[in-house]
Amino acid sequence: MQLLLNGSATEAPEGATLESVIGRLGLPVARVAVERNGAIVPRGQYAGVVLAEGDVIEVVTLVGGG
Amino acid sequence: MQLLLNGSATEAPEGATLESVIGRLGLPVARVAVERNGAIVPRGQYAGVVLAEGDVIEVVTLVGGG
Amino acid sequence: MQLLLNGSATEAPEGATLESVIGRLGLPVARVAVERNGAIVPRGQYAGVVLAEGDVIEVVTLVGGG
Amino acid sequence: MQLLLNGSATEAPEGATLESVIGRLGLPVARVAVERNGAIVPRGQYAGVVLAEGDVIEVVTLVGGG
Amino acid sequence: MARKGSLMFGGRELGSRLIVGTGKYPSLVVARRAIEASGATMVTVAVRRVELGKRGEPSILDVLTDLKLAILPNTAGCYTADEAVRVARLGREAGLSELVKVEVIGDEKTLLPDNEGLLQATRTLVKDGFVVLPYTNDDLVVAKRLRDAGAAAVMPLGAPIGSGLGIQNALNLRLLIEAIPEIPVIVDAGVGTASDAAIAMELGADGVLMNTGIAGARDPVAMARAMRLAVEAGRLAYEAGRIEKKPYATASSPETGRVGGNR
Amino acid sequence: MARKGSLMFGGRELGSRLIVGTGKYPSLVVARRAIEASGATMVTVAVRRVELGKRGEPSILDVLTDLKLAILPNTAGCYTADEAVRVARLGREAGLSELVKVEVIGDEKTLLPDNEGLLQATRTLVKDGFVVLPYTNDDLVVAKRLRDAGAAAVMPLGAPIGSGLGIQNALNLRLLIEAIPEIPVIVDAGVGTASDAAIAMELGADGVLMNTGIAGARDPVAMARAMRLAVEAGRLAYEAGRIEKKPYATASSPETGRVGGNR
Amino acid sequence: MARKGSLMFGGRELGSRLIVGTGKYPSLVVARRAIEASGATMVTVAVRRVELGKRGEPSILDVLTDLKLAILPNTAGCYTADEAVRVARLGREAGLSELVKVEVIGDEKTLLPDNEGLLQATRTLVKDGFVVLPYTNDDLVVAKRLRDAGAAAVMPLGAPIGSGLGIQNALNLRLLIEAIPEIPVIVDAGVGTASDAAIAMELGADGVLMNTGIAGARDPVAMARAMRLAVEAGRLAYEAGRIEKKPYATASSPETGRVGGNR
Amino acid sequence: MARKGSLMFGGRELGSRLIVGTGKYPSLVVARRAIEASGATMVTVAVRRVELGKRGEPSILDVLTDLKLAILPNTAGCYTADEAVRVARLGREAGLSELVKVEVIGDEKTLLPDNEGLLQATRTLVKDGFVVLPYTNDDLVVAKRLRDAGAAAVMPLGAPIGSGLGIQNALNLRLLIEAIPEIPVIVDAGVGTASDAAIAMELGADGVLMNTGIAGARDPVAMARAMRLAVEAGRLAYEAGRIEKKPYATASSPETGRVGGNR
Repeated sequence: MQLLLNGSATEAPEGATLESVIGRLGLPVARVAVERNGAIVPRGQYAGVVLAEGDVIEVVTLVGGG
Repeated sequence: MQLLLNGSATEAPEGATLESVIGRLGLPVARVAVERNGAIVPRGQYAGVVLAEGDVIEVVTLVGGG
Repeated sequence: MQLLLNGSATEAPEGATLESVIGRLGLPVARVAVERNGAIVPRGQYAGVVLAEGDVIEVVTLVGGG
Repeated sequence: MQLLLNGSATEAPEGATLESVIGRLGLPVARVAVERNGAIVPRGQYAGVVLAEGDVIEVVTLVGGG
Repeated sequence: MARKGSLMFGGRELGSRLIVGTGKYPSLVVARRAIEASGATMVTVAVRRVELGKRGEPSILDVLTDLKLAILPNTAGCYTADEAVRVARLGREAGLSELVKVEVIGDEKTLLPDNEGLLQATRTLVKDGFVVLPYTNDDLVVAKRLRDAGAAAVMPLGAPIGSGLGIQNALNLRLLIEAIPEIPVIVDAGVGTASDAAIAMELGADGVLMNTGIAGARDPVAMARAMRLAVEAGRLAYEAGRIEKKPYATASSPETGRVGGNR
Repeated sequence: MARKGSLMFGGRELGSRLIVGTGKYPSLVVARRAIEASGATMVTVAVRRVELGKRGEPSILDVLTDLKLAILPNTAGCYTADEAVRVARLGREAGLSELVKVEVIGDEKTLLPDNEGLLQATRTLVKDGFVVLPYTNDDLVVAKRLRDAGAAAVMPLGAPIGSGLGIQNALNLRLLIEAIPEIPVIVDAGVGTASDAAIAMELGADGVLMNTGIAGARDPVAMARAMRLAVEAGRLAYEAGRIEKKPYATASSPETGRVGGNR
Repeated sequence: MARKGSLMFGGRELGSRLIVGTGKYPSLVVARRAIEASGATMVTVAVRRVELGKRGEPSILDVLTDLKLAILPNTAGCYTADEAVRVARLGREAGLSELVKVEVIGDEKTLLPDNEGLLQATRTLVKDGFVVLPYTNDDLVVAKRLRDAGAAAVMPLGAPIGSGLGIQNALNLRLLIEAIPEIPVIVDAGVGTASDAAIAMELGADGVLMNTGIAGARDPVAMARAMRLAVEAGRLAYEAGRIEKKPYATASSPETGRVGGNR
Repeated sequence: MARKGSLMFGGRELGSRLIVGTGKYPSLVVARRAIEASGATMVTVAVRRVELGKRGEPSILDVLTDLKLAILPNTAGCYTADEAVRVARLGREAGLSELVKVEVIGDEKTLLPDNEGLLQATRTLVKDGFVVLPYTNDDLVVAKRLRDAGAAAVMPLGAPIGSGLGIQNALNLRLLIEAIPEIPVIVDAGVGTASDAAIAMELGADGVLMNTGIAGARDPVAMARAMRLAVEAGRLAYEAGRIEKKPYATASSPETGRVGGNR
């Protein structure tokens, strides 16, 4: 199935969880925030979220800024 | 009856019209505007407006300002 | 003989007068001032001044300035 | 005899030395400078200077300033 | 194009880039002479209750009528959009003009505008057919909204009303003027002397509105004339394209041909 | 009294408070039109060697003669008192005028004056019968000496020549003008735009002298007119007595009689 | 009382009156050293998408964690209240902090704030439990509304973000600071050099926030230290009560007892 | 090179770039604490007649001796070169130091220097073995002459003595500092608050000398500390290389990677 991950069309296997998708990014989970279809998914709940075709996922972190 | 004319309690005879009250002020009608109970009374219509107890009348004009 | 006219070495015939040298420049005499060896030569006296070898002549005028 | 000490007419006995006059002021000699008739008298030489009628003496020190 | 030629709004062309207020003059005679000297063709007036005791006294309106000036009623002293709308409507009824200078004040000590209330009043009055000239600050984001709301011009302040402090933030005014090319920008308030008015115009303003700077001067008539000339001077300088600023000197007389030089 | 009426020195009364330079114009036609637009009745010129190759070309002098302007030769480019005296004398011989603007430059990069040399040149030239207008900085101690030396006016700079930076030290200019009531003070150099000229006049200057600010503008004729108006505006404002600056606002419309008030 | 002692908001006391941004440093090493040199105990960060290709690279967050600094996520780049609220919530989730610097930008070229959107976002975020620090302009009417909306501080700009132009309107800042005694006022944006920071503090600001002024300097570490000292200097001067300005001189050395005087 | 490292002249290296005056303090106790807080290692004093009636009172000299400060006698109050030379010699005799701050005043109201007399006094005193620090104005032509005359530093004023008006002509100071790289430039007089001192240092000055700005503050001790930090801050900022000023904004947070963008 196809997701829109940070604005980019991305393939993911059917039934993939948020955790698996995030995991593939190799990020330190402690410093990211995730939004699925406009709603924040709390940090501990990624494993329980099964994604669906067309889901819009935003994975953000904190970067240098003023 | 009593009116509130420009913020001052003012006596007027029962049945007095707006025209008669304005007339007593001796103002050049061409340069005033009149509000009765918050609604503007157009210039030509003062004679037809019979006032009632407690009416709030504002009679304004243009003065020097910046 | 050689003169230094406005900073440039310039040839002039022996016995040349200031008037003849200025005349060759084709300038409106009314608006120039002339210095010979550091002393101003008044406007009417150019004809009477016979130049000598090595004379330093400055011929100036008024130009646009601030 | 009379001296002009710091602009004030001041009496002193005939034959008085600079040291005796300064001494009467009770100043810490270490921090003053003395001028007699416009010439500075070095610090160690006050005892040897016998004053004369009309001497102009300036005794200065350092004070707060900017 | 709003920036060229003369000052226009609401379909009317003013012959002057200077608009003057009519308050605080020592006398009607001085007021008349100063307004004439200013060359202004439009003047502001306030809307106030008639004083009940007085009758038939000569008023500033006689002067303005006589001089055939366009009248711009203001909503000075209003602290909410509703008050401003109410006063604007009374002003229109009294002055028989669709023009209004809208003020919605947000702070008593500084008389700085409440832009939120100002925008609301502007929207209401535009719908009601007014030609709206809002008194605002130098916030270009607000100015763009006022423009979008249908304001005929925006009137940012140079400094607090009556302070005479001159243009406090030339940068913001310049940015605002750049951001709003569609409608005139008239610097309103804070002008204390002629050079303040010239500076406003040099920043690209289309006009200047002032009252206290003239009326409060020791000689209001002379100051009115000074302001007229300064507005014109500033405008001309803006259009003439000033020289660039340079960190060092550059000679204005020729650097060659000096007397006594070696060629 | 130097400060009132028009600008006077050396027994002559100029009809204008603006003196303009004649250098750096794009063409003689533009120079002529700009000088006319400036309203100036006196102009500065430089003294330079005639160019040996050229003959009979029209020159700025034709324009100035035609416009019947008073001519003020300068000593631009001189770095010593002796040079300045020499050039002043040549300028007098060429221009048939006792007037001279004395410059003794002390630094090539900034063209700032050498006041020591300036004083010396001024003393010599005054004795020699010149009407001396010295270009100086804003040092009032020097200005008093120039006055005592017989200068007909003092001409402090606003900013370096040709920089267009405007009045850099309004305080010093104000103090200098206060200290020298006997002779005119003419701000010379640094004016970049109309408001700069107005500011100089508002400080109490008796006149302004400029060249690059006009000649270097995109449209010198329009800028000349701007400067003329600005000088007049600034002078009028100075005489009119501006309002005091206030830290807060003061309403220009009446604070009583507001609609809907409780009396 | 907000003005005394150190900078406090949201119940926390910062040990420093300087808050610094973390963007635009030439390297993480320089960023770390500059942030340390600044003495700041709180720093701003932006909320941005993770870059999909990259993994495991060292980031500014490692530095900040290591230095045990309080983290203030911002909503830079948001042009509506909704966007700002969304980014603020993501920032909280990522940063585990209730603090947020709210920016709602109203103009791309100047990055000036949209105060209407800012107020709306502030209200929403305060209700949502955030400690809100809104980036605004120097409009005191807006500042009072932000205070009323529950903002923990207001952060007026001195000049446009990254411009380095310094305090453009000292009057407005002073008036704003006077009008908002209840919560801290932190001047945010426009500081280009140390004196700019000192001036902000001398006006009575409770703190200063800056980023480009430090990160963009040739030597960010030295500039960070300069800013730290300047903020402290400006605050001390504000508290110390400066001398009044006088139009003339007054001697600092005694005027009596001069050598050679007649008493 | 004079501009780097610490402030040096006459072969001595001061540990501080701030020199303070010792006049006008409310008490010796406050003077002592303020001077200590300033971090200055050199202080100015005036030369005055001893008061004939008084004996043995504690004086500022006790404080200065105790603090082991270098003492810089001045010639305040002198109006001619001769007076200044006389006072300088008395100061040397009283203070046992070759250092002297030479003042030759040219105007009573403004206490502005008489540069002609100053140069003359400087030449005489240099020949006489003094380490001469002349108080002058911001005239770089004079500064170059003072340097050539052997002055150990030049001390241009920022504004009239005791006025607290801050740097009136930043351009002139910058130009002067550029023109005199060989000896230290110390801004002397006019500093009213911390940012004034920082600005002086950011212009490239090697040091600042002040008296009234500290002694006349409500809390001289706090202000002394403020000045110390400001001088250090300004110097660091000068060395750090500030960002350029930009007419528009530039974001400090990344412009890419915004949440909700289309890549």
